[in-house]
Amino acid sequence: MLCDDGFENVVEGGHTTGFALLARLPYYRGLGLSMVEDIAVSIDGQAVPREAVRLALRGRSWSLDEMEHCFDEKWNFGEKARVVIARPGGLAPGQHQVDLAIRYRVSYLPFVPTTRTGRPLSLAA
Amino acid sequence: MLCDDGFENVVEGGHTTGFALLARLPYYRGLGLSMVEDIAVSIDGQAVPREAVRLALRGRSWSLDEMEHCFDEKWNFGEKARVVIARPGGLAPGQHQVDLAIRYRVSYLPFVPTTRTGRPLSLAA
Amino acid sequence: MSHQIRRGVSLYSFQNDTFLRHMTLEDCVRTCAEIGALGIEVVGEQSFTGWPEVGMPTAEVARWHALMERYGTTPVCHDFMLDYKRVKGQVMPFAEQVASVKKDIDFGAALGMRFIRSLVSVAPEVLVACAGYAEDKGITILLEVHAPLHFDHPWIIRHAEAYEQSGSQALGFLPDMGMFVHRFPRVWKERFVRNGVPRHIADYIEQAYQDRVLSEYVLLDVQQMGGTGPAIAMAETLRHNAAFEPKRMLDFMHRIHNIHGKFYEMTEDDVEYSIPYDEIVAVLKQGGYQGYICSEYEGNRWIEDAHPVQSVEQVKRQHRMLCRLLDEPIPAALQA
Amino acid sequence: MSHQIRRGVSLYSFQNDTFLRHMTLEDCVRTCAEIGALGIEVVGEQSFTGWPEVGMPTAEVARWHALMERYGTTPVCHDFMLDYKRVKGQVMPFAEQVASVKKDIDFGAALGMRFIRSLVSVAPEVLVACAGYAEDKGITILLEVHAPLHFDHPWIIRHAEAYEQSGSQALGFLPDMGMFVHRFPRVWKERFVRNGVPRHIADYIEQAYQDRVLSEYVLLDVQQMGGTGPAIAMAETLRHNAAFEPKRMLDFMHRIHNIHGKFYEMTEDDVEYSIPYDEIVAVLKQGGYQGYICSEYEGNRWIEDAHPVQSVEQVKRQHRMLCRLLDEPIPAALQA
Ligand SMILES: [Mn+2]
Ligand SMILES: [Mn+2]
Repeated sequence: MLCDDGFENVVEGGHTTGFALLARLPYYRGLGLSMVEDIAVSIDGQAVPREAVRLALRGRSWSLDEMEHCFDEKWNFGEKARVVIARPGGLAPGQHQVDLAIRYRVSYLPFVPTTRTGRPLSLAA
Repeated sequence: MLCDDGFENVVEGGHTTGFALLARLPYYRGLGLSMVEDIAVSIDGQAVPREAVRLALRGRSWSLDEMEHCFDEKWNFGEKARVVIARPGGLAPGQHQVDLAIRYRVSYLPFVPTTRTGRPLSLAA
Repeated sequence: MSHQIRRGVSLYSFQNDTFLRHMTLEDCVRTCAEIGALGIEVVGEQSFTGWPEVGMPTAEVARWHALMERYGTTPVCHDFMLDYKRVKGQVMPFAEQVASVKKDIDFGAALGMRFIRSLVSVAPEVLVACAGYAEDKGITILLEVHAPLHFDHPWIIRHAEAYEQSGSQALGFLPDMGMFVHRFPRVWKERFVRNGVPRHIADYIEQAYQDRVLSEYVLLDVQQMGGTGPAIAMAETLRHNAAFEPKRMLDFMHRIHNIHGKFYEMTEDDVEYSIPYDEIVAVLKQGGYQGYICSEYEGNRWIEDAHPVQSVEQVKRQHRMLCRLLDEPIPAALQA
Repeated sequence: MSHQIRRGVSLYSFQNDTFLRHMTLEDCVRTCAEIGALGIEVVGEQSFTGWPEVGMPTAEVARWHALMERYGTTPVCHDFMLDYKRVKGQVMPFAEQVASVKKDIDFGAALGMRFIRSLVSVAPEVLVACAGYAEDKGITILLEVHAPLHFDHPWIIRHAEAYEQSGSQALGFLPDMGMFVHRFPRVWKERFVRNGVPRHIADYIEQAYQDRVLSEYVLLDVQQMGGTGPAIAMAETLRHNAAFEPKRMLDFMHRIHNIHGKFYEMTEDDVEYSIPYDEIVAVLKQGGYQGYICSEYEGNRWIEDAHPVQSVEQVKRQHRMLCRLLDEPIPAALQA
């Protein structure tokens, strides 16, 4: 679900605008983005605000709210998506505790599952 | 479950040692006393301590704890039992809000039911 | 189609009246005899005092036989309880359970019953261990197959296999027609509404039951509709009841010796609002069932908060229906 | 006894390997062909990208046919999802559900499948409305009968009645053998113990399952034993699974066209620890079932926290068992 690779700061036009990590949807099939309800990230125990999170797939990206209305794209099975968090200055290099919780709506389940994971990841220098 | 009649002070040897009310077990059959786990009484919103409550049937009586080990008597179906509460001086005459909750252990139920009732009763002068 | 199905009543049906002492045991037996329901079933610990804790109520047993004599009624079944949690925090040891059941066999025999009813949660080994004793006393022990259980539930399959292996004919089943609730009972719905369930949620649950939706889905939907407390309790009933098929009795018919004619509401035109008795009686005829259908009115607890309980009228309506389904002439006492 | 039951695999069984990109679609198809499991079933939204949101993955479909050609395998079933909660807070209107299923019929047909699998929560009216369209495309829609549902559950009875009434042969059932869990799976129990369930409570639940005790009773007992969180979750599995009887498939066999050979753990001696496949295959033979048994390994999620997942080895063990039960010679790739 949370990948070791791809945990790095995001630099745009010389400015570090945030950081990113790679994640896979913990589910046995791909899911339309409208049904991925939440991607909750916390860094070193600090929850990242929902508005700061974007999902990037094959050149396109959406905020969590935008995903709710996206019916023409899906997070494919086992596909590594880039989760981009806006944070001026990004993160200090070195190890950070990364916690991730993905909630997704599955029509045939009599509950809305949330899958959590977390471990220390080292930020690519 | 809670009867209108029989709500009166208990006088023994000239002393008012408490008060009593009549109650029926809210169940479609009689039950061995060992399975009547609790008879919780409150008067005018005030809970009566467990130790102050006794159940009287056909000339015998038991504290709630004694009932737990009584295997030779039962509270029969629809039988009015006398619930006696020890309280020096008893209750002032007139109307009192009486609340009653009986918890009883029924082997074949996957839960332990408690049945509650309550209403104003007037104490016999 | 000729059949050997007879009409009876479990005095459990009059629990509201006997609890409040508006009817005596004799009133109950007379009422049944008048409407031609000659089979009488009792919950022993309801219709008699002191049993089993205090012992055999000998005087009351004698009176019982006098009543059977006077009204020409037939003892059918003593529904016993086996309180295996009699001692707090313990489960009654196997040997004591067997001894307890044997006492109820004695009581059933003393009352002249053919059957005693075991509640469904009793382990098959306990009943099998009592089979010989029951045979000697002319008693057959019947396990009540009651919602949420049904004839295809592994627990019932386990009992059925144990009975076949035992080789004894003194073990059987007593299906309760509450297994075949094909429509959400009106008296349940109205009680839940009075308990505070919003009408639109109650309608939703009723329709979901009609659509046979899996209970877990209904529970999620009701929560998402903002349902709390009473609304959740109403949705939870779908975990307990489901519209199973009467024809599933056919595979077990050779072991079925009594029927609980459970019902919640007989309408003015003598139809049970939610249980398909036409289908049920057809299956019993098809399976060659020989025995009684004993009325088990249980609507009282659903309406007593708001309406007078009319157990006798409800039982009369059910027996008018049964006369029709069993091709029997309607006795005078049942003429509308 | 001769029979026409063939071996297949749902690539769902290799989900651990394809998720982590340790196996490609071609690896999966080759593995199946080598062990003589020539029927290939897929979860469309697992084995292909973009479907249905982005549209028909034409290139991947072409590659699929090339693989079928190269390995001599046969497309059997496309398991589709019908996300009727695609829009948050809404249930997809009837007409849109029908249109959505028709798109999956197109996809199944494009893949050369004979069947597409509907999840059990889809309303029968939706499938009946698609029956004509399916027939035109040479597709039969199969409702997966999956625990906690079973062939005597009213929801499945309602589907069966709707199919008979429709008069169409393009509607049927796909039973998942997870309905017939006759022993509490060892991999479940060990996972729950690793999750924190005290050993004595886990043993109690395993024995209660063996004794076929009604789930509600087990839940109460576990609570009274001080069980919390994981222990309650373990007891809750008894609400979901129960040891229903394989022979209950016989009444519906004329509508059963594919089988999910669900399994959690194949032991060293090629036996499924908790599902009675000998009984299942005997019933399929007795009922004259013609079609595939497609392996559905689901043990991975129960062991991945502590053990390496060996999906291919597990599937091989199941197919050695199936060869034995289907009286087939063991192919070289399956020789121990
Ligand atoms: Mn009953
Ligand atoms: Mn399946």
